[in-house]
Amino acid sequence: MQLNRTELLHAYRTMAACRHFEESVYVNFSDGKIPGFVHLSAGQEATAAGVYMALEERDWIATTHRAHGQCIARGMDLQETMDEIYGAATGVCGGKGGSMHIADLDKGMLGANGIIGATGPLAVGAGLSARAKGEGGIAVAFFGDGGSNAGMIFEAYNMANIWNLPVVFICEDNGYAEATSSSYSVAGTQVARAKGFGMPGVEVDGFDFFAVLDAAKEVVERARRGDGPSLMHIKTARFYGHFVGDAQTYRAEGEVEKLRAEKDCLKLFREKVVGAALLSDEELDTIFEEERQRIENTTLASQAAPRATKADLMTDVYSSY
Amino acid sequence: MQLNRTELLHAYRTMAACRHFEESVYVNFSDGKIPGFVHLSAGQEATAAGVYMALEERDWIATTHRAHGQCIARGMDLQETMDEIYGAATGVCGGKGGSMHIADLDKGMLGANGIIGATGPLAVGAGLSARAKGEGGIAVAFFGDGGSNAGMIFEAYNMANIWNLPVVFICEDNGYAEATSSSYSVAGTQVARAKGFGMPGVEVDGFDFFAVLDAAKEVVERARRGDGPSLMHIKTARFYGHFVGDAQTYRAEGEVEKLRAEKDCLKLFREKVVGAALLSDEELDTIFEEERQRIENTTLASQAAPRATKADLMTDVYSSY
Amino acid sequence: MPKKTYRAAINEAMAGEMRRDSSVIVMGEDVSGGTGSPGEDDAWGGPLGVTKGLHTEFGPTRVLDTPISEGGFMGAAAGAAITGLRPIVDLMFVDFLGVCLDGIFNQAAKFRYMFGGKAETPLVVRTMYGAGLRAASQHSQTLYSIFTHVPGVKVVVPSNPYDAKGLMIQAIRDNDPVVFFEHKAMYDDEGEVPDEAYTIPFGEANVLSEGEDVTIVAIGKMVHLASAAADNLAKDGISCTVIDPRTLSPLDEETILEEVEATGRLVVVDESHPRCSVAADISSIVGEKAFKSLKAGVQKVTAPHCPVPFASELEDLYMPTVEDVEAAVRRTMA
Amino acid sequence: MPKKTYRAAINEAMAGEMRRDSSVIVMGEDVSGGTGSPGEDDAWGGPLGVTKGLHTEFGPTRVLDTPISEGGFMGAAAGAAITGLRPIVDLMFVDFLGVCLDGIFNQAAKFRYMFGGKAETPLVVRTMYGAGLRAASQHSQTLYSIFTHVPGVKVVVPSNPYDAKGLMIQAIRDNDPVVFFEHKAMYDDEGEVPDEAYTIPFGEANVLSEGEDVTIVAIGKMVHLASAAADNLAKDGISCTVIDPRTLSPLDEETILEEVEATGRLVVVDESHPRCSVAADISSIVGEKAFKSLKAGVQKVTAPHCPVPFASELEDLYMPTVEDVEAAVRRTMA
Ligand SMILES: Cc1ncc(C[n+]2csc(CCOP(=O)(O)OP(=O)(O)O)c2C)c(N)n1
Ligand SMILES: Cc1ncc(C[n+]2csc(CCOP(=O)(O)OP(=O)(O)O)c2C)c(N)n1
Ligand SMILES: [Mg+2]
Ligand SMILES: [Mg+2]
Repeated sequence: MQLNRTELLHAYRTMAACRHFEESVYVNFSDGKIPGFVHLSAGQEATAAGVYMALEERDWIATTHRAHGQCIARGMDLQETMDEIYGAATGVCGGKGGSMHIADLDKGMLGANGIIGATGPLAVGAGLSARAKGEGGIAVAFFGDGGSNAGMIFEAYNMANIWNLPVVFICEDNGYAEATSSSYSVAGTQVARAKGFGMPGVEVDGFDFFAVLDAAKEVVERARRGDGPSLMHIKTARFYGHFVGDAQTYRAEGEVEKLRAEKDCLKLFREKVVGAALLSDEELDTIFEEERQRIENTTLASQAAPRATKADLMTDVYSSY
Repeated sequence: MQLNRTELLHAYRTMAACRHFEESVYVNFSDGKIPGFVHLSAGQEATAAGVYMALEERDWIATTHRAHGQCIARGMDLQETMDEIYGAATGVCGGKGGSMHIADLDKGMLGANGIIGATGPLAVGAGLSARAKGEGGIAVAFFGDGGSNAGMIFEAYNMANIWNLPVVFICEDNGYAEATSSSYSVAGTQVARAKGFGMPGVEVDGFDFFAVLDAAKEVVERARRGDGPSLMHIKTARFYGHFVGDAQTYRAEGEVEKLRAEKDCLKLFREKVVGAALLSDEELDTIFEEERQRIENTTLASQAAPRATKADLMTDVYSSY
Repeated sequence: MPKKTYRAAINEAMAGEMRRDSSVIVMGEDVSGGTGSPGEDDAWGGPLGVTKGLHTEFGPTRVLDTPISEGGFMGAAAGAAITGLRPIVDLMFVDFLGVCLDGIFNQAAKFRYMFGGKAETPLVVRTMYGAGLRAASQHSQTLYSIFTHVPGVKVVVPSNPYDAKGLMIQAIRDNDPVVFFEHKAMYDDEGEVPDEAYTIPFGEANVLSEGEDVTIVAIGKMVHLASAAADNLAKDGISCTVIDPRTLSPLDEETILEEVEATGRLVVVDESHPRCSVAADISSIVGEKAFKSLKAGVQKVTAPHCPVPFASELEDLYMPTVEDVEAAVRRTMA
Repeated sequence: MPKKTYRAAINEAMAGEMRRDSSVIVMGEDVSGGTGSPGEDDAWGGPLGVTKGLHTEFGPTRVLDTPISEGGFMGAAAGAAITGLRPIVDLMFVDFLGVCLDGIFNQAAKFRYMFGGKAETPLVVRTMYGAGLRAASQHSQTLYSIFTHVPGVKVVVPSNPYDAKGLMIQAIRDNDPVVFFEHKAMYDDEGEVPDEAYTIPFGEANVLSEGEDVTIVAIGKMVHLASAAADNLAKDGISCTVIDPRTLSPLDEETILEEVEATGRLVVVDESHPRCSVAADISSIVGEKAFKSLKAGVQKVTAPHCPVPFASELEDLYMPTVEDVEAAVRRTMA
């Protein structure tokens, strides 16, 4: 916990923005204002805030379908991000990608991905680019507990290790892949799997922003030093279903309520920093409210944003025709 | 070494047959009498002899492109096996499969496979069948050191473990995948990788028939008891190139000669059993010569065997049209 | 006859066959849903509920939730199929074929041939295809053309609940690998479906209506566009034959050729991208074998040669429409 | 002009571009051959020696032997391509697409579109295709039709050393993903190849000969069959136009249509399985857009709808022959 005030405020602001963003998406998706499928990361904000605080501009990230919070934490334009989820022409991907394929290459964000497991190899490739560039950048691959069983992830582990690449693998384990529990689908442990490839791994409490940040700093620094890849296994939980609309009957009764009460990373952050007298409840409340307002404005703007037209359908298939 | 005379003789006969078979294929391929690509298992006979002695009729095996010896060890008809490699109509697959896809489902042999990594999932499937049948059968997946980096292998590890299937995974590590050394391509160790999935693994000296047999018996028994999958990592070496025609300049000078002199599993077997006065040099010589002769006869017959005709081209695509 | 949804028809086919034959198993991601979880088992029955109830009735050894390892479980299904089981594998979206095509096209599809006719591989791969749900580029593709290209695979695309049930039962009883395409926007479609088991043979097209002027062959969900277009055109005195091939491999060439010989004109409607598509395939077969009967070039109505866009407006533009079909028919009459 | 093999032409193209542009890298199984081994590095240069020498010249950071992890390294190449490198990936046999198609068709091919035009993915996938080497079902397939089906991928099939070099340089400089098909039985073919760099634009067909009676479009190795058939037919007074499209996506429709308009007859020769093939594709395009010019149905010459058999006799029967092409031409004249 060696963060200064500005950093602490920034961390909380990020988590608050993520939370409000997802709640706005939840409400508006449920109201039929957002098309498609959306996968919300509410509950998992400490991952986004903690990991991304350890990253730098020169780094690349390949992430999952559950990426809204990470886009915010990466500093992508909030309006463009929300617009994309609404499929507006002003979205960061012109509305062609949507929630599952939101990307911002200028920010090193290689995209959310609709294909589970694809992020591992993409980050290995970005790691090759980072090494070739020689500017000290690293690459990060996110995947879920479910994604941890995809063959491409292990192939990526192996390649990153034999090539000693500046790659960090992050298994963001929220306990479920859709309706299937990771206690069933994952043989062995994430850390032992990493060790199988000669790679260090660390398990982290994903409800604790500070634990995430500390662990992230370590693995990121290791990669940046040229000491090779590592795995971070973040144990967390989602506050909503797999996608909006999931009735979640596979979860225990009261599971989500209990999580919200006891394992809310925003609350736990607040307890820590207020307890240590680093920040006050009032300033946190102000930030929380500011972000609520900012997301509300963004939401309204997205709903009014211009839409793509016929001229857009057949552009961008190739860069040269 | 609790084998009786008959078993010892059988083991040696199997290895002798494998060796002569591969040498015949080598000569005749080099002479242009065998079409396609052939991958020889000479040097690796202890794997075939040892593992298959631990198996029973009710078991299933999915194996690799380097499978001639294993076909013999499985008791497939020698003539049909050789015929297949020549592409004769009398081959076990009617000449349609060849060396890379030789199979004999009646013997539980699910085939050599041209796709690296495919054997892991196939054995998991056979393990599901074995469990459904409830007759105590098990399934074995072979793959090489190179194959050990294929994502499907890890997916198979995971499935076999979460379902606690009667499956044995065998990494037959001859040190090379084509021209690439396993010291380069494999991060971590095979045994540690298995442990990553909560599965026991054992490294075995693949030049020592008895070591292979003992280890195989243990993992096979474990699977048969219902205690789940295991990994055997057999360290061995091939006496020929990746395929016939490989100039092998990636190998150390004198490497193969040294292997032939010091690590020939037939010679090491002989030293052990003759040293322990279990068998005599003479009877082993006789067997070796008998098998030479048998392979020679088989070879001549394969060269004279009838060939497929136009009528065969379009049959067997579907079982119903 | 009782009315049932497309979803219910497929579910009923699987349940019935599982009752009849204990070697039929179901595997895939969340085909039960809830395995290992603290709440309900059989919580999902697949993301759109098509396998709902099977886990409850047949238990976890016959209805297996799999890890997210399509390459692994597709290969496992192939291995199970040649060793005595009859797996029905759920490949949630056909878009995921990029990680599991091997088990289908190099393994299951080739065993019989490579092994000299000695293997049977009774494998059914159920998979969702098609656009319209705003699921964007990686969850909306129509990829049956890829499977139709591959010998050894049978390809089935039911367009309505009745066919879905009969074709699914046939698929499960068939001894060859079958890829069974379910359009994700059709699950709630209703139709008359008998309670008892029945099969629809592969390679027998369904002729929905017979006309004099133009033949329309349409695949899967596109059949409904074709019928709507035919209805509209009838008002203008243009009478159309509408054919649903039901299976793309084997393809009922005879029926298509006969009907084209009668009308002399053909439009093929296919939700695929145009190049190397089923539309191109049928067009080329007719162009080769019924050339003399053709009064006009065969017209294709397909999706465009671009990925499926997310934005609703763009996806609507992407999808073939009834108007597109009508325009194509009129082009053949021009 | 110096004579060079198809192998040497491709090698030279890669070496030249690697010298010119340090962001070009090569990766694949044994593209060097010998990494970590006690003997020589660059021992193989790929199983058929096409990348031989690159590792020696450019070293291990630009020429990477990969593990047998096609899914992984294809995805890695896609990731490298959108972050500034220009990878040339060796997919040893196109038959292995079943474990790595995702990186090509869902990632590389879709990035640009999904990301609203903001991505460039300069990726070249080199791969061997085709039958004739007795490599049997899983190492002999001709699968470019699958890639041609997918928007966002460019598909190149050079039929001779000159084209191979010019198309490879173009592929490396192109900012879109390109799949480059090399027929494994053509590496020793010789032809005139300039030493200097040159590019052949994509989407420009090569018209090998102009005739009056029949147009033959042939792909890759089949171009030689088409030319041989044209020579034979000339003796009988039948004069053929022979077209090599060189790239299947984009396809030079204009040239094909023009030539068919001139002759009124078309034969397409393609080593693929027939269904949903490039042969079907070109046939259907012509059948739709040049119908009025056609005097006969477009004839396809393809491999049959069965896996590639191992036995030499069967594989020879499997392959399209010069006689098949001649017969098809005669059918259009009947
Ligand atoms: C290759 C592939 N298989 C299946 C899916 C369908 N799918 C989307 S999300 C998901 C669950 C992912 O679980 P996990 O990796 O734990 O991530 P979470 O959703 O929990 O964040 C599945 C199966 C997919 N998108 N891609
Ligand atoms: C998926 C796939 N990738 C690549 C190949 C080409 N290939 C055939 S054998 C081989 C090397 C295999 O090495 P290993 O697994 O160690 O087995 P070994 O040949 O040493 O017995 C390769 C790369 C293949 N057949 N399948
Ligand atoms: Mg999860
Ligand atoms: Mg090896």
